[in-house]
Amino acid sequence: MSLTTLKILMILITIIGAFLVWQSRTFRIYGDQLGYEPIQPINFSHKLHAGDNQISCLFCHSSADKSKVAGVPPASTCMNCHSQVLPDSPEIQKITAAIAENRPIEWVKVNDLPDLVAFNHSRHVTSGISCQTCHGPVETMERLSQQNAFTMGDCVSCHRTHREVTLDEAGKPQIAREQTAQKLMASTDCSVCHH
Amino acid sequence: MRATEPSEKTVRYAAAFFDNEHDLMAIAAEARLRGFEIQDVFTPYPIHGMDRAVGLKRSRLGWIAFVAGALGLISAILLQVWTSAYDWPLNVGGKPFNSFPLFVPVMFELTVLFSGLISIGVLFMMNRLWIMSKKKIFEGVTDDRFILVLKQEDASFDTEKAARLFKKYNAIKVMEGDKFV
Amino acid sequence: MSPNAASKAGVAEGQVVRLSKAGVSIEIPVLIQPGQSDDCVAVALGYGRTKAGRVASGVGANAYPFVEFVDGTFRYEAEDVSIEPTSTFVELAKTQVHQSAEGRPLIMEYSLAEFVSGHLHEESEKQVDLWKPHDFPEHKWGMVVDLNACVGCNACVLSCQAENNIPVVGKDEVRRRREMHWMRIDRYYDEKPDGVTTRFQPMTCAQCDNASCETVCPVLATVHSSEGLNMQVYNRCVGTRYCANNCPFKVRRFNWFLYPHEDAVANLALNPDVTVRTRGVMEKCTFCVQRIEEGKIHARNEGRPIKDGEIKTACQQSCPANAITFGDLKDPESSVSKLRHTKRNYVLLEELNLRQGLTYLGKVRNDGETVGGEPKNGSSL
Amino acid sequence: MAAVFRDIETVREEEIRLQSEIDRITAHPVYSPLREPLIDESKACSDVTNDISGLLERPASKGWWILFGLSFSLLIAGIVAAINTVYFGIGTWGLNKTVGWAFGITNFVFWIGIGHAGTFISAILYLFGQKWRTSINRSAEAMTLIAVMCAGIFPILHMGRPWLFYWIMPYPNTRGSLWVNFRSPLLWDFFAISTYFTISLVFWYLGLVPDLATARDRATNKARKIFYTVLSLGWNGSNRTWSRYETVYGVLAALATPLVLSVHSIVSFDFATSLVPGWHSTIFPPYFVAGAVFSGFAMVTTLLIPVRKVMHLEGYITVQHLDNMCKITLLTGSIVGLSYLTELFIGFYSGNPNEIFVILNRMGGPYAWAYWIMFSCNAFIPQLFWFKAFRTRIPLILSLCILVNVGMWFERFVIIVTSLHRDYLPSSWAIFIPTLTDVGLLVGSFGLFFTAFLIFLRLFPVISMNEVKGVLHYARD
Repeated sequence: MSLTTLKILMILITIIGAFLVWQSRTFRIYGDQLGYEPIQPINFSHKLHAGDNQISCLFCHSSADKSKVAGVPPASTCMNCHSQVLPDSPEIQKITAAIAENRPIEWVKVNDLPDLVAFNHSRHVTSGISCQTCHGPVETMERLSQQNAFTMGDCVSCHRTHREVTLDEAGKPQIAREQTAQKLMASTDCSVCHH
Repeated sequence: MRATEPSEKTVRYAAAFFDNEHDLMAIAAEARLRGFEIQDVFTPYPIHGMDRAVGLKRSRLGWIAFVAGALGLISAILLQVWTSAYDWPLNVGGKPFNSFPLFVPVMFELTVLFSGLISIGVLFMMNRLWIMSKKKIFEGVTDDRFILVLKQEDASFDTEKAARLFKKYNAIKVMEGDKFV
Repeated sequence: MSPNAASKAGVAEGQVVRLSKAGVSIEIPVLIQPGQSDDCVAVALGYGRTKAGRVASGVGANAYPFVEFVDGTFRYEAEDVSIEPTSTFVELAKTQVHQSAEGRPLIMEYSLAEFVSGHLHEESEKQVDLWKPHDFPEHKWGMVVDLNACVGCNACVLSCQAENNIPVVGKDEVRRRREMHWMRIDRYYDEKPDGVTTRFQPMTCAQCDNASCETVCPVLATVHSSEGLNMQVYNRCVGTRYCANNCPFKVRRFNWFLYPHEDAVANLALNPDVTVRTRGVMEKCTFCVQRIEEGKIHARNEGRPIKDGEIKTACQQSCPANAITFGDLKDPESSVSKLRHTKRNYVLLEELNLRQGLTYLGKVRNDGETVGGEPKNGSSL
Repeated sequence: MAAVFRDIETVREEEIRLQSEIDRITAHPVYSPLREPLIDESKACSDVTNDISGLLERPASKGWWILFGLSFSLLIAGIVAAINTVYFGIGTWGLNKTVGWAFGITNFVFWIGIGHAGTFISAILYLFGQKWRTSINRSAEAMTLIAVMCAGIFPILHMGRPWLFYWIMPYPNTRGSLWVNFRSPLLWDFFAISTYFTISLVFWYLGLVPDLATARDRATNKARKIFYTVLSLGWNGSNRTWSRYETVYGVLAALATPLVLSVHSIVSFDFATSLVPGWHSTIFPPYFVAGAVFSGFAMVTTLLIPVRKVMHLEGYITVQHLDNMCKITLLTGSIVGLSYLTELFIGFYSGNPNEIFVILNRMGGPYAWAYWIMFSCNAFIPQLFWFKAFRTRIPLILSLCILVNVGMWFERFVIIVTSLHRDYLPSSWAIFIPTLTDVGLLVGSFGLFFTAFLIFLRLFPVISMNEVKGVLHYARD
């Protein structure tokens, strides 16, 4: 009797354990923001701009290759085109209004790292890491959502695999290709990000 | 599971109660030598030599403990060397990635832990000691009664002979029953 | 107040005395300062303010009433001031309470003759390692502090405090010996027959290659980088304080409480490149790793190697005497490598074989000696 | 006729052969008649059951409630101090930048040390066949478990961020699988203490199962019946079970013996592997182990003297038991004293100025009073146990043992604080002054210890009945 119960118990434990192992691929830890897709003040479509119209990311996020932060474009950047293109659309009117009132548009930050991590966009963009590596297929998104859990493991595994980046003669980075020029190492030292 | 393990099927038994260990040991020895089949003996405390009297072989638990300890040792070595030197080697205080002498304390602890826990777990399993256990418990066995239980399932059980034997060793009480679980 | 003056006036350290002269009087506690003239008491100006915000208002006593305007100039000395001891005692907030080096060879000093002769200190014995040291493929950061140049002005301490968002913990916590300075200037007095000699030693994390702090951290919150830095990862630290115990230089600082950063305006003064530490974690000098990383990123974005002197630590940048040199020890041409090979270079507590990244240049003291018949003043190096 | 006789003859021969075989099998060892009986001679098995189980069945005495109230109020003080620590931070302790460990780790090492007696008694004395251990091992093991619990609180509480204590366990994680530092003595501590606690717990529980079965069989009240039925795991005293039980008990004793020696050795590595002068010492492991057994035995004696008095167990815990414990205290105390002298000798002999300074600073520095309390309580006072008068007069034993406990607490305090407060650079020298929170935690740990011990006395048989029954006839048959 007791032995039977014991057997049943062990089978149950095995099933539960197998279920947990199976579920672990989609396991979410506390604070994981994967899939975060806030409603923005302006119904801006990355799909339309970056996807259909093939506008380069750096056209708007112009400091991504120069600075720590990629930068959210000011309203005036929008108006470069939209003073001519669809100036009467209600969404564009919001931008016009913001400029008129001299206030910034309150975009909601989607991809965020905790303050204990220092991430430098320029180093990654300059070494030829595409924006989509971390931000996902932005050019297909109507509304932006977080496509990467941004765990330390993600950063570290990338830093481990892309150990060597070489520059070709034009100074353009080529990942993991034998070229001349200088060798650049992606370090896994803690102090690279945590300082 | 060992062959001598009391089976779960119904067994008719005869139990004799004694008030000291010497009578029990002597009757157990004599009953066995006279061809009775001893189901088990029950005592309030472990009695040295009782295994010999009822003809029980040495337990193999010692070996199980040894194997479990070796398992613990190996897992400790693998865990420490793999995490420190292969999975993510980090320069800690200038020491080599595989700082083997510094891994000895944890190796020792895990050896002891595995060995102890597994051997006690096996003990509980082999003796089916667990919370929902529904084993036959004789009255007074946890106080001061020493009990001999003989199997009487087959025809060869000689009731008269058994009664003579019980009397010889001053059995306080004799009882019979079915279904020994 | 000098020790002699204090015993003459019958006051002890921390005792509040009343200084008075012709209707002006202030009450301030005594600090005994070896080396001070016996006939003279020094009072710091600039305290006792009334409108200086929550930090400085009402702190200390105003000594300006003693300043006289005579002959078109301010006279910062006042004569015939009487000192009256009171029965009040104050516990002074000091970052260093033991003033003697106990005869330990912490600060190397050489006479001019020794310096000229070139025999400075015994060449250290060959250190033996039980294992092969790790190599540093790209850089190996190092710092050399010239004790000859250091005047003990504390500019490095302050710039470090500002650069690294180090909390200012206040008088009470300093009294409990919990100041948070990552860098400090150790000061020892030597009583000599002809007076008192004071020695300074700027001290910060020495970034030891065989760091005793790293080995003992259970959670790998402090490990060594591939560039020879002793990294402290605040967000991994659980705060066992074992590393601080095991640090022979006692340069690690623990966040005893949650030092608040609530003032939104004041927070604008924080350095965004440096994490603000929470309660219960250890922190220490990083050789301004945020500047190193920034320098490396600049150089790499431009596809060129880092130039010597391009990366400056905050303490180095603010040192008025250029006593601090920082750079890459892998580069034999860097100024820090060159200084390492001078005779005056020495390693503090070398017997512990910690292999520090921070070394010192010993102090040459010219006590009025003459070399080659010519009297020389000061030291040239 | 002859054939019948011959048959009878054969049967008789057969009987004689059988009888001699039985005698051979059932022969039991002969004990020396010179030995004094371990337990009061008038006790029989059922007396043991009645005496020990009866204690659990009667309502708690007034004395128990008074002691419980006292201990519990100490525990409350400790809980308040712990909440204060966790809520405001370690800054509520008297620590500073130089002295990073003081009361917390002192208490930790002290309690771990106390926890060494139980397993020493149950494992090492078991392997050495010391039958007198049976009267005291149950309570000593319970004391071990409680002391290890008291100790285990401190490494967690002394962390800056105690809620992250699980980071010292190696588990796969999302940080690129950042593991733990297996080179850190604190990690070894974690493994050593958790293993020690686990093994001690199963060891204690294993010994307890037959006695819980006794309590189960005697229980009349329903709640007690369920409690003991669940815990006794259907124990029925079968010889097959006993046989394996004895094997496992032996295995556990054999495992626990090196474990006892290892735990305090590993705790001593916290100090011995560091480079703080006064900590960095190869003598620490044996010295700590001896000190641990020393303080543990003193604590067991301190606890058992009132227990035997109040619970009327003089027949089980005789003066001879106390005498034996005093002898072990004397032995380990002498080892500790010898270690002190060795430490002094090696310190001076090393010629290392830092080492010499630490010794002189301990003897004459700001904490000299602590050093001399430690020296006199641990090295001199136990030497009084050479005299039989001190080993047999109960008030004397009790007072000496309490002094030993005081001395052993100060030993850890001296090692930790006097070494740290003046180390390599005089510029960082500092003084440690305990705060109310520090004292609250120390007092609270005693509160927890006594409260848990008093609960143990009410819930579990205080003396191992099955083992005592086994030695009742010792020296009597």
